[in-house]
Amino acid sequence: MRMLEHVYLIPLIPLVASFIILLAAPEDPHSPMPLVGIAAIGWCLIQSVAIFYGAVIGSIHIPYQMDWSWFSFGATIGGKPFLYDMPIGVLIDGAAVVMLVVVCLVSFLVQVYSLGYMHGDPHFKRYYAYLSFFTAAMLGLVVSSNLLVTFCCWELVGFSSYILIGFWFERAEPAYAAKKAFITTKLGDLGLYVALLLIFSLVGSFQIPQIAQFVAQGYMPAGAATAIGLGLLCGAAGKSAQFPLFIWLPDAMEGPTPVSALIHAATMVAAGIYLVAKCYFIYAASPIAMFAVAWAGALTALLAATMAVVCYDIKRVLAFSTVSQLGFMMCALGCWGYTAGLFHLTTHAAFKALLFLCAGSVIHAVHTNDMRQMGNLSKKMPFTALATFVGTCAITGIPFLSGWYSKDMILEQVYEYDPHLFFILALSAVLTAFYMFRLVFLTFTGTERDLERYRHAHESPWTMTVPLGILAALSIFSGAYLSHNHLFERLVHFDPPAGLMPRMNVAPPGLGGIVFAAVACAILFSYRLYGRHDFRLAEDLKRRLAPVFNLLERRYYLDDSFLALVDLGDRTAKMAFWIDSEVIDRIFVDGWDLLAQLAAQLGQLFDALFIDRMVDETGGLSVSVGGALRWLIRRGMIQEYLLWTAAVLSTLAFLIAWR
Amino acid sequence: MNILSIITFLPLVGALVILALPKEKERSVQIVALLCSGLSLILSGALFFFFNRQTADMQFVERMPWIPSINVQYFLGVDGLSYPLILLTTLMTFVSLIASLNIKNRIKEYFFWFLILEVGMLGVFASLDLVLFYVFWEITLVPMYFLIGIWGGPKKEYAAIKFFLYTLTGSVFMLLGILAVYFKSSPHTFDLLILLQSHPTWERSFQILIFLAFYLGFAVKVPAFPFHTWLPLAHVEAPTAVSVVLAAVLLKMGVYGIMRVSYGMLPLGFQWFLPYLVIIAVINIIYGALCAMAQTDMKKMVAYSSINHMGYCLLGIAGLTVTGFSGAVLEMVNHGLITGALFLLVGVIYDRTHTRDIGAFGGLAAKVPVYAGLMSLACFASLGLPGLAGFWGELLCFIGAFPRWKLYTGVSVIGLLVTTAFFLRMLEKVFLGPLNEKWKDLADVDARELCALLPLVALTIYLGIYPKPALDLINATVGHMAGLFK
Amino acid sequence: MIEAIAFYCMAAVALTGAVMVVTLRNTVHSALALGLSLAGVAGLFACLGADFLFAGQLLIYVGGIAILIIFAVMLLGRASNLHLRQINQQWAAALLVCAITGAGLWRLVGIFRHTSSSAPATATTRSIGLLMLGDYALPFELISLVLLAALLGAVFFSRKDIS
Amino acid sequence: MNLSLGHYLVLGAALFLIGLFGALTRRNVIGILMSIELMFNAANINLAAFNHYLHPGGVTGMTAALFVITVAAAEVVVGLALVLTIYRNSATAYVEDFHLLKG
Repeated sequence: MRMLEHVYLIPLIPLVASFIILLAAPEDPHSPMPLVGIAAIGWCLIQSVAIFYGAVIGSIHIPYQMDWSWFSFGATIGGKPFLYDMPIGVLIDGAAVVMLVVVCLVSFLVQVYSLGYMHGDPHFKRYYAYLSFFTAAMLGLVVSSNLLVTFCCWELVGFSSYILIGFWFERAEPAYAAKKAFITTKLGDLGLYVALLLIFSLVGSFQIPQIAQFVAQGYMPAGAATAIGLGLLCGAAGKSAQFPLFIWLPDAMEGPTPVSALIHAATMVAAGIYLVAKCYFIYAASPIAMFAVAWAGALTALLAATMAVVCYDIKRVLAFSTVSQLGFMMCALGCWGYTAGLFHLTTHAAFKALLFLCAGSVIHAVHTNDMRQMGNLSKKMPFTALATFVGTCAITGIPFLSGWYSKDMILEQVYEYDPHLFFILALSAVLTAFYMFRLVFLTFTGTERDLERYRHAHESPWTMTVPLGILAALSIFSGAYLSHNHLFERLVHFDPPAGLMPRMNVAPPGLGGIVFAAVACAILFSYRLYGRHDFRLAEDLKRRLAPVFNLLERRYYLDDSFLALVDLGDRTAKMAFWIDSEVIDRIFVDGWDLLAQLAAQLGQLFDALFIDRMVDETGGLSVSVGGALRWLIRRGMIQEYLLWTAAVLSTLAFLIAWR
Repeated sequence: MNILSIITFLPLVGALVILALPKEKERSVQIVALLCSGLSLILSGALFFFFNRQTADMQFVERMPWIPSINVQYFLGVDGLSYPLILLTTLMTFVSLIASLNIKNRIKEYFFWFLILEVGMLGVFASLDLVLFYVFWEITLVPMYFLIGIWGGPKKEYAAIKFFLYTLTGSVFMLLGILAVYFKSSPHTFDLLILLQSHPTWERSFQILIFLAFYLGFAVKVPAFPFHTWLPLAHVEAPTAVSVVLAAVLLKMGVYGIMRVSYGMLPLGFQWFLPYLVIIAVINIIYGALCAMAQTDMKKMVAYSSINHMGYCLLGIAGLTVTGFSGAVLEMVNHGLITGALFLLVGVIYDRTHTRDIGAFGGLAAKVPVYAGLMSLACFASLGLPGLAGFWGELLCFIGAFPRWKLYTGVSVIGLLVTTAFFLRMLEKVFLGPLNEKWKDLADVDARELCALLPLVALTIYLGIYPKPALDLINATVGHMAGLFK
Repeated sequence: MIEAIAFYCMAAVALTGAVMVVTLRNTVHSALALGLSLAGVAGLFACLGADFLFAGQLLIYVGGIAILIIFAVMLLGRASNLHLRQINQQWAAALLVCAITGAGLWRLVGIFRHTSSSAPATATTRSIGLLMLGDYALPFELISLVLLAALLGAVFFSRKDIS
Repeated sequence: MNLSLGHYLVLGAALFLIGLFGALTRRNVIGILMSIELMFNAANINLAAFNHYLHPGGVTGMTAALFVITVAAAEVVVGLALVLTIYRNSATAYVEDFHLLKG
């Protein structure tokens, strides 16, 4: 119990570490400062594991909540003004306990791994500062009891993602990718922002328990719940790279690979899933929002899996695979599979981090991302190859590995809720098996296609392989451990309010067996296409299905749509500025001129009429009009000034006299 | 002599001393200017500890007759609405004066006008008599005209005269409004506090008419669409420090006027105008952001982003809730700090490269890491990253406006996206990517610039993490103000 | 009765002269007409019983200024070429302005339409002298300064070597 | 037929208007100067007339008229000197040709 009293230190210590690293020492490729970051996150890891253990054996009572006053501002809810005391605090429930372990563990391993991977980088120290900052923000997101604080941390992890993707900013691509990632997620965040506004305007609080209570007592109108749910989904779709906002994630692979493993595979992209889980009570109150979550997830899972099939960049394949797996989780959440979704999140964190770190190890060895230039690397780096194989088996769902437990749970849950979704997910699972084994075959077996690179390839140093080993062990055993005696389910579960249980189909026995059979076929097919030395069949297939391949390689034209959208924004901006400088400014600046000219025209007209009556024969109308025109536009004439003065004065005199 | 009078007129003393100094003693001129504005800053900072946060009444009041025959008073006082702005004014002026130490020509006149400008700005926020208010309001015009017109860029004359004409036209209407309420009140008075009490006896049509007159005066200053076109030009042509003060303080005078005078004195007129005000706010937010996105000149971009941010203030006010008012005041302070920093930073790079064209740079982060870090921080603060000051003001404005204007608020959230887009694009083009070889000898920020920037950056971070000190100042007053419509 | 006849005669002289001043083409003729008009005004002063003013008008205006102007016109010589228009093109507007002014003045004059005086005219020279050296001593001195300044200015401006 | 103050004032007004018209329309500078003299005279008539009718026995108005005459004399002297100078420099006496005020 005492442990939880200081749980607020878990986000704070990496934060402090980050600032110490950034400010306390000069930039140096061999700076010892990273050890500070590793020590900080190591401490957090120990704490989190202890909390997890305590929660498992029951010595820690969850949910645990603790709040401190932060600041206060006046607010009005339903016409009643009051001083809202904004709290900042921690809320540790089962999901948070699990997430703490996941984040701390992956973060710790990635930081150790980076010692080898980023060795000698000119901004070595700054890299660790950024990583620590990210970890702090992510942990803050996990433990926060206040939805607004969660949102703040949410934005901050986005910011860390921005600076880490753009870490090698000297090249143009990472800079562009960083910007794209931030803006795309921001687009989703708009929905989240509005959802927060809506929540506050209804509930008058950002505290998650209070909002939950508000919903539970039935005060929340169904329409509002739907709107909030959809808004949250928008945010989650941005952060967790769901359809159609997943376009930023493949580009984000421009960042250093450990960053991809930490942020864009294991933790940050899971934040969207976690947010939906955290606000699950709102979805429970709105079937429409729930439905949207399920379908968004299923669509994402399928689309991303198909795109991964044609991709040759090793990191992008993994990125698409991440998107696809996140779709699985989202879909599970949308089918009342709260436990299943978070379970998959947990196991996925382990094996996806593993896969990314393996990819990093490969890239570190051959200095390319392109799988067509690899091949037969298992000879050179057997440990990495083995680890990759383990990860691949886990993600594919080979029985008794971690992925099998969680994926099976999801598929069963989804079948019970809606068989259509089940078929989509099953198809995605089959595709997953295909493209993951394709990755393994292309990279580690067959013939070496680029001899130069092959010759330089080598196994990575121990700082990199040890984290691989730990993650591989976790990928194998964590599923079994967590599902033993329903350990995970006891820890992480959601009790729907009475009378709100949805319709349920009964999953036929042997469902998992059928799916596994299909998966096995996919693996064999993959072996047939890519496992041997010649790829003629694959090339042949590609030629026959050219339009499909083209569509997939262009990523369903979503990137182009994004560019078109940006272009549209640019055009709108240009138009707005044109209006500003050519219309509005003109109206006000040239307006006076215009008015003066108008007056002049009127005067000219008047003169013409006036003179028409008065003019003598010799003068003539034209001369007078011309003269009038001339005196209207001449400048510098004393008598003209005199005339105006006299005119004004005489008019004044006239007005005074005849008042 | 009351503390507020001392704060307000200390810069005037400085200006007079500078006037007496010979032209050649440039160093003494600078020292006197810094000393006086610094003293003013310290005194106004000291008020922070004596300021009563529990009451909505005016504090540190000083009142004496000025022109008794028409009942004009010398009447100063502050509350939670004006005190943060006074603090902002003294801080930003001091910072700007530090930033102006690199002015080379006509130093004596420059600092003289700058101190006079500070007197005007402080007076506007402190005065509680409409005539006094108007006098100070007009006082700010003249120094600004000269500061832009003499020390400005290539089109300085045009910019200065445009600025002058716009604001003058606006304030003429305001004068009409002041006279109208004077003759409407009985007994005739310019006392703002009395006028704030006497509106229930004024009929709606009168309030609407007078509201429009005041609004014209304030809207030009805010600047609210469509009276905003003087702003980008004035900013682009003005010297750095003047831009800082212009964005950080002078724009706030408009919002302050709307909150203090238009809203408090003419609630029925305000209520009538509310639907239009919210539309103007939304236009300011989205249109300002879009215009900023179309810019290639960094300074102009920041100038348009100011229009965008003032839109948040207007939106908060239009929400007519205590949250919205808090948000508007907080946003004023935060925007002052952040945009001040942004203008200073743009000035830094302009001093070195003599260009502000976004496309002319590239990859500077490798060359000037401190500068890049500060600029990124300011940009992210401006686009509303949580943990930096800009976020809270925006959030409270949105929260405040949302219950009444759900659709408009929802639409204006798009402004956040556009703001993000143009700031990130600027960061990408200027600092990231391959280094433009032309700038390979660029120097990082020096000590003087750092001195000017650090207070702003520190406050931005501090208020971003812990906005309580600022909000505590505001809460009581805005709570009282929002009670007007109960 | 005799006063009325005198008034109308003098008025006719003054107005005719004035009209000629502004309408005649030849500037020399204009200047001569000015002298005529000024003399008419002097006569009007006499009608009003302002003897000193009458004398001053004749001496300074008719004898001094009008002659000075004639001299000046003659000095300019070629400038008074007769083939040119002497009235500029804004005459219509000027006429309008004059009409408006006239209308205003008409209204003001109307206030005094029936104000008449029965007081006999007395000699004024002595009173003026006393006033100028008494209450108005300071303006008197100042106006002498003005005259001196004008004199010096005229001399300065009309020096030959000024460029 | 008694003369009233109105008669004199109408006369003064007429003289003034003629002078005003001339000042606004004469192209020759000397013409303008002469027109201005006419306006001075109109004012003097008014002064004298007011003095006579409203303040019989007093001389204040006449004194003022004397001052006006003096100022007019000074003005015409300086004016003519200026005209001569300009004429010597640019050989013109026409107002349109004086562009010194043109921005």
